[in-house]
Amino acid sequence: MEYNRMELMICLASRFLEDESLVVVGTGAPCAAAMLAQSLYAPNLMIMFEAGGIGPLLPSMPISVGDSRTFYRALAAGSMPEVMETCQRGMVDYTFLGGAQIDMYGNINSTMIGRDFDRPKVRFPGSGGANDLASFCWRTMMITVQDARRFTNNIDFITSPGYLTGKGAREAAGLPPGSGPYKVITDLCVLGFEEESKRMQVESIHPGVTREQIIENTGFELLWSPDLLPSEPPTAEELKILREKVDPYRYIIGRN
Amino acid sequence: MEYNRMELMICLASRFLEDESLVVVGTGAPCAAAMLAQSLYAPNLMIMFEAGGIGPLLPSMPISVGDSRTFYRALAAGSMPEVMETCQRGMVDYTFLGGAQIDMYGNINSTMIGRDFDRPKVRFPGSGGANDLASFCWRTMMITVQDARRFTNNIDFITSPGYLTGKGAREAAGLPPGSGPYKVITDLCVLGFEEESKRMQVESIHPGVTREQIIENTGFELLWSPDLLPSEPPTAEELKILREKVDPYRYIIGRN
Amino acid sequence: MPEQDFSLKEKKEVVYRPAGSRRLFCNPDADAAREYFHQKSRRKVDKTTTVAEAVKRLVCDGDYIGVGGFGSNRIPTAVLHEIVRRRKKNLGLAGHTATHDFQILVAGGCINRCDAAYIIGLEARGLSKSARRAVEQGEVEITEWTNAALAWRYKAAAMGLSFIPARSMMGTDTVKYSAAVEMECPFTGKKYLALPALYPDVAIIHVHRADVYGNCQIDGIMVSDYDLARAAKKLIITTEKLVPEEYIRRDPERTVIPYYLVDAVIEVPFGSYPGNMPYLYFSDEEHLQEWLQAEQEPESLEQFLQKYIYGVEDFWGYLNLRGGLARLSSLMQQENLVEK
Amino acid sequence: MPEQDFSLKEKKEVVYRPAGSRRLFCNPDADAAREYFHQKSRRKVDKTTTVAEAVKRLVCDGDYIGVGGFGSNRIPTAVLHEIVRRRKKNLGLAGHTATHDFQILVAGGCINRCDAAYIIGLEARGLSKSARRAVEQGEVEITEWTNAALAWRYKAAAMGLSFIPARSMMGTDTVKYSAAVEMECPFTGKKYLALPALYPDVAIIHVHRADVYGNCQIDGIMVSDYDLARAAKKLIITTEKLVPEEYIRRDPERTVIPYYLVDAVIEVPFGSYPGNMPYLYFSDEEHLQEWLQAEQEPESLEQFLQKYIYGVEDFWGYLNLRGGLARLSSLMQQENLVEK
Repeated sequence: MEYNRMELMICLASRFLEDESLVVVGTGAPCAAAMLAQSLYAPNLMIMFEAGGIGPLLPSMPISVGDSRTFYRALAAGSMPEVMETCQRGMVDYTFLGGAQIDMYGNINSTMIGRDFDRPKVRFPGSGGANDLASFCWRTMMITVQDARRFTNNIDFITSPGYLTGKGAREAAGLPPGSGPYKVITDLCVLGFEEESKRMQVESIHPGVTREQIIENTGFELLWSPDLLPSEPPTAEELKILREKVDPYRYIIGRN
Repeated sequence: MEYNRMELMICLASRFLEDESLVVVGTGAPCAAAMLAQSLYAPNLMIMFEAGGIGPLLPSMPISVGDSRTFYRALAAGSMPEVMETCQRGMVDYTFLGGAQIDMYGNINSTMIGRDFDRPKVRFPGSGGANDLASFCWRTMMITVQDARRFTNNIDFITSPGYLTGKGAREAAGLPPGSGPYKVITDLCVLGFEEESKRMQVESIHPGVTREQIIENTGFELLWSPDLLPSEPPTAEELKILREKVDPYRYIIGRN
Repeated sequence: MPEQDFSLKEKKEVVYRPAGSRRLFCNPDADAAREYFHQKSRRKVDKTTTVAEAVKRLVCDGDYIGVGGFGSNRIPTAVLHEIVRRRKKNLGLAGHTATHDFQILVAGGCINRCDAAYIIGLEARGLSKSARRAVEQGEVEITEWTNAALAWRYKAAAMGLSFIPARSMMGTDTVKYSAAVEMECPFTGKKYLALPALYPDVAIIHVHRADVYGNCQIDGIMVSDYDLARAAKKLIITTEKLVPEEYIRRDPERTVIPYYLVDAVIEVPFGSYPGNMPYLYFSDEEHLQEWLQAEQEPESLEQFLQKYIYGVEDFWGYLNLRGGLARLSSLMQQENLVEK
Repeated sequence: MPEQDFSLKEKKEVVYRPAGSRRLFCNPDADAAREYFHQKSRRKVDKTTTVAEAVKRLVCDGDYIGVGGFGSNRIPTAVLHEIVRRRKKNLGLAGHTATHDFQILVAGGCINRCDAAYIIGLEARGLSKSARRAVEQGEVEITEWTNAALAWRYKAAAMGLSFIPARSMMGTDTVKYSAAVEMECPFTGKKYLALPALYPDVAIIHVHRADVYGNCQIDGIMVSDYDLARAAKKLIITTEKLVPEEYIRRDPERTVIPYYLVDAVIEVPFGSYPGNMPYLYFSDEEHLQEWLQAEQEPESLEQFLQKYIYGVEDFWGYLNLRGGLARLSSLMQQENLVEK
């Protein structure tokens, strides 16, 4: 069955979400992955949005993490402090982040390109809640296209913490122990983080993609899992639900 | 017109509450004084209770500061943090406290009699919210019968802060500047606090009471206001409203 | 306008001083709490059970407990009775306006330590003689706080912190017999008190409505229950009424306790009796006076507990002894200001 | 069980270190705020007025403002337009998910400083070119924070504090470009960040229902408005609907903003347009795209502002230009998931 790279990334991401867990998502692909997971793998995965929506029955993809869809027939219409404090308290299992740059420790830049803070070459929105979610949620994931400018150790601004400078660095900085980056799902492969170095490591390679392609599209030296596998392509069932139920208007999967 | 000492104290207290202000009250005489003030002098005095009731239309005297009466047809049914934080923020003008002992600086004991904390001779309930209210509200008042055991500098435990050891002591301890004891209304007189020493000072003497009686019933040396006045007895209107509207079942005024 | 800058410009040495000398009963460490919450089940399953089963499973001897409501209002009486009936021992208690709740647990000899803001008294009703005796004789170890301090200690925990600043208690003996710390504000240099977060082992809250998963609604004042529900490691809910999940979803802004905080849900109509349940029934003042009277002598208290708690199988037995629906119906009329 | 004691036993020297180097725009001192709140009117009088009058009286050049809602949801658009129309200058802004609100104010050249968590972007809709240019060219001085940090800075102020601890931001450049302070917990010795309280000069919040005194109800998520309303010195409320005080008193648990916080109340139906007002109308995505398009060139933006803001007398004029009730009715259908 044919699929595009956005569909592939969403399907792969959805499989990492365990049932009976809590996830804070934003708009777009992460939300689609969580909705797909709810339909297939994790019926009691509970979706939260940082503006206050808790456990909605999402009627469609939200356009803002604070729009009405995010608390449509929800279990609770709470507040931003409520959701953020639930994260800080250690009750939230997963979150998804995005950004313009990511380094080999999973540190993410969504603030600026350039080195002069007062005159950035390019200014992005900044943290929003991303830094908070990356600090507090047990497992942080990222869905992104992979290229060497984006995957770089020459990161201009660390907006949200990955493993900072390696193992133990989060804890030394004062961040809650045990949390951190978990998976990065790209259009080429799935990456995890090697236990000892906390560096990014390729865990599975997507169908039709070569090692060389991955290396070419990464600005830093990658580790390779000893258990390297081919990524399982989307199943017919995943694609059907994604296309018919999760994103029938192709807002997200049409962006390929 | 005849009146008893409880009626006198409530009427006198009610006159100190300015209109368009906020007051946190407990059960009993303070609540009656606030209700009387609302009827006669301060129609937009807003009554709050520490458990969360804000601006109720009190149908009768509450028996608990958290019972249903405290938020009957209220403007808001809030929470204890909400009310306490409103006080800490400096929005609340008045409060009333009670206690077993009070010293010349208006420090109040509602915790214990005795000097061994682990084996108190008599244990009382403790602060409840009294210490918080005394720390935060701009003007703290007290309605109490006066006797030499109760009005003593030999106070066993300072539960709630008055002026501590005198002028500037509250601020030195870290309490918000400008707040503190305002009036003590007893069955013998009305006392304020002298500006320079922050010591208790008689401001008006009730009808039929002598200076000697007041001195006899006070365990410390009192100051006397240069503008010492006779207390104005309850008016017929005050008594009528107090008896017919505020406390028709004489729960409070019957305790004389 | 001048470009004011209120930030701290350079590093500054400061001193933290114990402001009180008493024991801090519970670990305020947010990381220890995070470890617990990490493994806490997020299962959205039917959590309905019985009071007996919930107390057996979730209240362990030695646990530190927090009780919802406000002393004699919206208290989880059925669970408190069961704790006494099962003769739980060495419990710690957050004494944030603990009135009838404290009275019940101390009468049962269940409490050996208490963070006290308001204990022993029943507000305008008088003082509990047996609770007073227990404290005066040192049977309950006390650390002093205030109502706001305990409310904020819950809030610090609900926020996932280990401490929170506050401005009351300072200058008094209350703080000397607390376990607070004196510190200063990093921005203004002003004196502050640091309050330790309070993560109770178990909280017990009575609510108006809950679904079988534990999504709860409360009417009227919240007291400190929003924070208590989030601060507690284990959470037992009793509810006047079970409602379908659909009911909760119809009005999501009314959900104050979401299911993932909750370990057990028990439908207990009139579960706050003899306390006041807002909009439903007023407190039974006659029976609260009967309690205060029974406490005058140890023997009469023992008989009283035998009759109303040990001697009945469950809360229904107690309600029946107290006159059942006829009595409750008159309290409902009182609550709703029905004049007869 | 062992008698554990988690208290601080003796005094301890510690160091407060600036964690960030940027300017702290607002005074976090709780005593300065108390002085303001001491003299703030508690009058319970009819506070209804017009948007023009409220902005004239309550928003001063140089003021630091906080905006309710969430960027493009339940925002007080009518007041934001009026601020632009009156050409207010040198305002500071709390950029706690500031999207369309930021876009409007920056387009009007009203903002010169911003505590930024999320600015410039309109979430899934894209980036505002003029807002981006203003920041890239240094026209808006930025101090970095996160959404939670700003939410907690409001909360610290709402609580009447000058600071509050938090555990995010640490280890990143976000904190280096903030004005937070690194400190340690007095009980656990663990590293914490101290966030300064944020007391805005004026907050503007759009609500579903208010009475003439300012008692307000909000449906759906609260975002940070519970705390913002309490943190702000002056508070302007726009409301979809005025209701009688009796309506408020019927359901007091629904009151999230009591009257004594409020300085002005204005009835502005559809006052959040083109934002999304929960349960009432969805966002006008077409018009938000029109905004983003108009920003491509300074000239087209100027024409756009001329047409929709400077050139109309008030918010009704804007709504009429946008298709009036016909357009609004279709957004109402979208919000309520009516399929056509």
